[in-house]
Amino acid sequence: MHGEVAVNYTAVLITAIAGFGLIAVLFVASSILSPRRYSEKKVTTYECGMLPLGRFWTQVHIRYYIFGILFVLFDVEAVFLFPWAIVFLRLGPVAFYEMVIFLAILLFGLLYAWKKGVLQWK
Amino acid sequence: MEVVWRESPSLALANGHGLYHHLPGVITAKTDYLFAMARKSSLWPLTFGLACCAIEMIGAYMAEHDLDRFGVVTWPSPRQSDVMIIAGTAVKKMAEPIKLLWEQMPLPKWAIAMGACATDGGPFQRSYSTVQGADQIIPIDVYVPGCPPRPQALLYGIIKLQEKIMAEASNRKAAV
Amino acid sequence: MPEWVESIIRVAIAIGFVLTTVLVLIWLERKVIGHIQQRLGPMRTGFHGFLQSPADAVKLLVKEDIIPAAADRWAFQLAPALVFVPIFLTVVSIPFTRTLVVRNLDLGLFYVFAISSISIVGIVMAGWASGNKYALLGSVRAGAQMVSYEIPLVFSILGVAMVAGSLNLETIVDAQRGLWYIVLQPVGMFIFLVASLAELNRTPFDIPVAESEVVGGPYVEYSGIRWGVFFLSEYANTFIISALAAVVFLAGWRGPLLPGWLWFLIKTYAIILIIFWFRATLPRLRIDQLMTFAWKLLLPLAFVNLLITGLYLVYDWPRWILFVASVAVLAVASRLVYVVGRA
Amino acid sequence: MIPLQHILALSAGLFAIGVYGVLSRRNAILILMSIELMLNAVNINLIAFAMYLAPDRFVGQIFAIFIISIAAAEVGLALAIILRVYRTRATIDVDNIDLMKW
Amino acid sequence: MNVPLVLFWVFGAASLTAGLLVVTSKNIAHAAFYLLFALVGVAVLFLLMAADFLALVQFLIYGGAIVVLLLFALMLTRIREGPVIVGNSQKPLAIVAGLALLALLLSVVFVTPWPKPATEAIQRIEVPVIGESLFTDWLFPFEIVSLVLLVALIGAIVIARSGDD
Amino acid sequence: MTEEHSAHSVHTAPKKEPGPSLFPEMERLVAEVLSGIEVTSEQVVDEHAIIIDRKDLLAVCRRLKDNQRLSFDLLRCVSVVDYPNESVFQAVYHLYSIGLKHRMAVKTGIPYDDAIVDSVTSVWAGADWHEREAAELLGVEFRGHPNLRPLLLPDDFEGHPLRKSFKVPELDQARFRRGRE
Amino acid sequence: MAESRLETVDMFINMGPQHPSTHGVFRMVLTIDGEQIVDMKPHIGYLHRGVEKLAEGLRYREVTVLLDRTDYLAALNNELPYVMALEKLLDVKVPERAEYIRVLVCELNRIASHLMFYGAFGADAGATTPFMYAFRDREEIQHFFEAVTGGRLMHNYFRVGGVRYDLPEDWRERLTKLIPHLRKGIVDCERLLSDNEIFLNRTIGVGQISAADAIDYGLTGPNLRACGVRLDLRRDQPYSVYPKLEFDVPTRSRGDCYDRYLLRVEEMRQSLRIVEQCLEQMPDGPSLGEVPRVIRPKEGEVYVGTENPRGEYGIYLVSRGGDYPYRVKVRAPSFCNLMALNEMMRGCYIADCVLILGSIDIVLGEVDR
Amino acid sequence: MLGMLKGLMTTMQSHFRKPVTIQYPDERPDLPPRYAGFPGLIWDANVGEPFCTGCQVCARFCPTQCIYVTMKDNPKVGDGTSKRRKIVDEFELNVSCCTQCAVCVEVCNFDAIEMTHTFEMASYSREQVMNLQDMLSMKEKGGP
Repeated sequence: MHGEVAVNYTAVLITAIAGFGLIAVLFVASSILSPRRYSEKKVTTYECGMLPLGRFWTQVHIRYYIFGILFVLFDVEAVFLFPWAIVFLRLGPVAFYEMVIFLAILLFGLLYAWKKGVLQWK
Repeated sequence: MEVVWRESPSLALANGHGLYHHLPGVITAKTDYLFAMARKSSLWPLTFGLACCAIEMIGAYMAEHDLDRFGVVTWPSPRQSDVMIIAGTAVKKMAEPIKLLWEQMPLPKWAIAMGACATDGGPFQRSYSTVQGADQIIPIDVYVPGCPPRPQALLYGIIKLQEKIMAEASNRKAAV
Repeated sequence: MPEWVESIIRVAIAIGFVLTTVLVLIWLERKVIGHIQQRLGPMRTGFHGFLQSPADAVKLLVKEDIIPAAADRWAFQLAPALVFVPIFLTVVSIPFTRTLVVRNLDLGLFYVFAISSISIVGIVMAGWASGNKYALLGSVRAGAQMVSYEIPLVFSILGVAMVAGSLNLETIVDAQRGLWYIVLQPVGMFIFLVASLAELNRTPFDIPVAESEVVGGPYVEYSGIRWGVFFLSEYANTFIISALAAVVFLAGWRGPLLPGWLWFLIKTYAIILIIFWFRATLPRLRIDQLMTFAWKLLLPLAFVNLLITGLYLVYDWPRWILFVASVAVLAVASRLVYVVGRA
Repeated sequence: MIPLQHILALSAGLFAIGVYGVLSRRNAILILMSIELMLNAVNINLIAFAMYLAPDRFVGQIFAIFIISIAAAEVGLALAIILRVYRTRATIDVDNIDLMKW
Repeated sequence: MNVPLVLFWVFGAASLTAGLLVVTSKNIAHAAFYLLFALVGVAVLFLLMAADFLALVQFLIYGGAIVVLLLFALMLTRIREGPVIVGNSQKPLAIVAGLALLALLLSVVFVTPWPKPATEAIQRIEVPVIGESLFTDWLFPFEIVSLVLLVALIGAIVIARSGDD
Repeated sequence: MTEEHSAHSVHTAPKKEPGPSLFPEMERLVAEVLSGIEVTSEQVVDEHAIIIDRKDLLAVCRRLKDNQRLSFDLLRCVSVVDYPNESVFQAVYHLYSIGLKHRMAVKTGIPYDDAIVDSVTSVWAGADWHEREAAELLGVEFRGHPNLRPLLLPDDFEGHPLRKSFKVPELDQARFRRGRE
Repeated sequence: MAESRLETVDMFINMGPQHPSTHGVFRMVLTIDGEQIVDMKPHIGYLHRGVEKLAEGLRYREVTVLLDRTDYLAALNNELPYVMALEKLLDVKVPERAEYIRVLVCELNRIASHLMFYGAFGADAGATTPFMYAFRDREEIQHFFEAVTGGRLMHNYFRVGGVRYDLPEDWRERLTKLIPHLRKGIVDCERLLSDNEIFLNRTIGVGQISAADAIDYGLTGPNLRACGVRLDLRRDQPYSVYPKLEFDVPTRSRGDCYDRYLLRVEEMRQSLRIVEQCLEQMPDGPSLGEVPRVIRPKEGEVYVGTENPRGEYGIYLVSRGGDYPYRVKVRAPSFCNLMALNEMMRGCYIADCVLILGSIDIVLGEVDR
Repeated sequence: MLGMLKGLMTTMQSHFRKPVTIQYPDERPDLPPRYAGFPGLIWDANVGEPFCTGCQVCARFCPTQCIYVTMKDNPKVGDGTSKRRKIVDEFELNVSCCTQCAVCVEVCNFDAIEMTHTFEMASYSREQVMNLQDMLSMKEKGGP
């Protein structure tokens, strides 16, 4: 690790260690300082004052997953957009339209999802 | 009138547990005072109203009385709350949930019985389905009589609770 | 002085600053919302309740923390750290002034989004690990909401990157000499603010933690200091997002007369106050409306913004055209809010 | 300075773990995760080679970016298939998914 | 002391351990969390090789997106219920295969006479350089990527939704 | 409902001396609509009331609701009153017509030893909880009710509190003095 | 659909008895599919205090103490049907001034109750400030009550043949100050929510119920009027001095949450109109009529329904002589309104169910009694 | 958007209005004369004894039966200072279940009891009883 990256990301590393350290210190301090007493009822799951009803499992709807996929794809797109945003002026209009095409193709995907009613809930 | 100070059953339970109490007495006494200050200044009740008194309790949170001045803000989950304000009639059917919620609250915790019903059964004392006073379900620290008590009466009850928290801390200090 | 020592000092200052800021923010929010509601907010702990947040913090520290029997212990204990640390990491690249910055990263803008996206996993983890239905429901909602708004958020900020030609936050601030990007990128600013409200799970997008529905969402089962850490991260995140908006759209430390750090704080707190103001005013959206809003309105809007910004840059249009076009787009969008919401 | 061999050894280790995961687990989602591990191992190699050996040193990075992109698409699609199978057969155990008998 | 090398092995070992936990974990959700750690570890390795852009991409795509997607999928399949089976009948075989592959790769790694790197110091590659190359030399693959993503999206929607209504 | 009970159950409520009808118009109309059913008019302070046999209850209610000139479409209240001296419950249905703005009450007796009456949920859905409550608090069974589970009381509660035989404890006047002594 | 059932194992969510938005201790068990509600089972009785039984053990005069506590948001409105029933049994004339005072405080109580609804509904929708605004104004009404009846929430004010105290000397000043204050408060409330796009999106078309269904379930009050049925006992079965007062009975047509909300806001305005008229027309005279010192009505029974803020609050009073009522049956409006909840909730989202419950405006005290 | 802006303007305006909060322990609420706190007995200053004769009407009519009262022969009758033949001996009010309904005031034939303005009765114990002395001193504390 060398040069600028080294210096910059050393700080990041230190921050990460400090962050985890802070949390650890807080948790340890809390475990020393706070009163504790175990009871069978205390560790029951909170459910508005009733004992849990039925199984724990919440049925997650498939549409959440589709939003997840949409997110992943647009996130990937963002990865290309970041370098593009800072260089496209140097490369001229062509680079701009390249990205427009790229975006258009993905927007078509969004449009498809829209038309398919994936973004619709009922 | 003279008020007899009584150690909160819940706090009696809390004391004497945890590593903290192996520290030297001087330190624990000083920090106890600090912690008690913090605890009394940030009493978070459980969002929880049973009957008529709940309206006056809500009134106490609202602009004119503003419990937020005392650092009192409600949280919906028992896990994040310190105080349970039993505002209203505790019915036998509701006793079990109240007990469970009380159990689910982390230590240290306090309970305020607000209104005649929660203190003593009030006008519904003779009823076949009410609990005659919330102290039959959970240990109560402060009783606020009235039917319903006006918001200021609840504020007074909370001040009393704060005094009690401080008294408990200094009592412990004296013991050390 | 070796660089790593300097880094440690800077990081230490940053930690101190962030922690105090969080305490101040919590107090400020209670005061501001209190006054909006014609009451006073904390008054009795310290002068005008100034010691309220420290008192809350100490109380949470000495509060028992419960791990429910149904919880997945491992993940339950780890989740707060996983939420807090990424948010905390982003502070590294936020420049308060040119010198008052932990490290000026070359990819600052990208860095902020890349790192903070990890905290979504932390929230989903917290909800999953709690073994509680409300928590799970809340965490799924949180996950879906945060991923949905991450996209418009990223795209809105890309417009700035295009105009400035850099991802370096210091360069971006320097490029705003004379003209703040709020003028060139009003659409971007709008999307950024809205989407960051959603990222922060704040009103009107506080669906995952909705008190009246899922009783606090992913954090239902958390108590004591573990819950406090979530609370801490929420406010730290509020500060960081506001600071980022101040840097990117309001030219950070630039401003006449006053010292730079003061300008930075003024701008940041102005945005924070707006967020508090929203919280005190608006009701909450429903989850389907929220998703619809993100995908059907904000995302296309972000694309339009990218398109007009690109055209402006490529063909070297005068600045006023971009401004007028942006305002027009914004006007059309504000009409569409209602339509899209109903759809 | 990190010797190239160390990097390659590490990536080999990660790759082998991925292979083990693919072969030994029955849960389709876990298999997918193992594949991700393998792809990561490959990425490490690409960067390492690019850094140390190639004349155009950024090509490795570009490759890695493409791989990550494709991996994302792959995961999305594969999970969709897994969910589909799960919904028709109520299992994501690959041993129980006998495609020929669909 | 060679600080980068130490860091490399610290994080390398961390991600190897996390990876191993992924494939051996009894709980699939835990596996997903371990996967996150493995991927973050790899991102740090990228940083050590001065590929900061790529490291951040790793964070964004793997850490933020793919792990979340995996978690959603896990929640859709009710992983907390039913018996958890660690391995299948091929487990011993898998161990053998994995170890054999590892041995093979390691032997290749250490036997092959790798050429010496051109410079001692690893130079950071500026993002604009990547960008310029991407949008000129690699234009075609770049556009293809968008098509691949589109196909994946449509495919996923069709597969996940068919028969839903 | 068996025959031997139906004869007995008409005059169940405490009897009141018949006086001049306060609502002659209403009485005439009701008699017309309910022709063929044995109906006794009763004088209540401010509304017309009829007493019917419980076996006719459903038919009466349906006719009262469906008839154009009466059209009692709103069931205001179902009250069941316990008369232990007569060993009978009396169910009172207070009806109101939104369009015609008139009201009346239908009463029917339910003997103690066969405390069953037809449920009117099929006529007015709004009778649901009223009947459940009455069933729980008074122990009257409503035949044909979709779901007669306990509504208000805890599951382990025994007895029917609104019966006169259910006694509430007397208060001890000086009970609070105990705490001090 | 059969296939997606496979993934949809029935999932229950328990809301209440302790839940921030069940308005007390209502409990519902929701069967959900993703975010949507398939079925809802209400559970009540967590506040069943046996009012009806206890009332049989109290003298006629004392029963109001209990009735105050049934619908505790509109205590005065509960006392009214009871004393009216008693007056009918005893055949007591009420002086006109007493009637005006009754109407005055009842309408103020209606405003107070609707303000509470407004605040709670805003909180259900996720906004915190409406609650504060509502209580700011509500508090003013309570100050007026304090001056008139001595109580803030529970009044025990109405007596057979009139009211307990005449109005205090400074009532005109107090009321003339109060009315513009409330008027401004209602404007504030409206500006905060009524046009808010988020609020519109959340409430329009949510929890719809048709007029026919509403009547079938026995809905009354604002909930019924929001469906377009113009039923208001103050107008349709006039009692007290309502025939002498001018007021509109607003209705809406859609019967969804938004209509129920708007209707109540409009009702507050109408109530304010009535209060103003009371202020103008208040006659002189005694505030308590000629009443026997011991209240011992003749044998008989009477049903009196009045228009409570939540609908028809009816008292079925049976007397068999003696000092104690034989049977006091309370026809509680929320109890009946709540029956339609399942109908309204079909197919809505979890977030909606909270709003729908809020829009019905239940008070558990009278649901369970 | 306009509706939201309207709401935002409203909250902004109210931010600059004066808070309506009464800071309770420091500021006292302004209670109207009729406000019904807990009941208190009235002291007849002319004679130097309470008005109450201990007739127990209030105890009988109290809906929660929270009053306990006994009477005795008035010693002051003998020396002619008082016209009351009987006088209250013991008077106890169970504060914890008093509903402040003022029925006792209404039924009292001697106007000896009144609703005072006392409401701060929070205590650490449930068995909180006001005896004769408390009741009489309460009247002085803040009655009309």
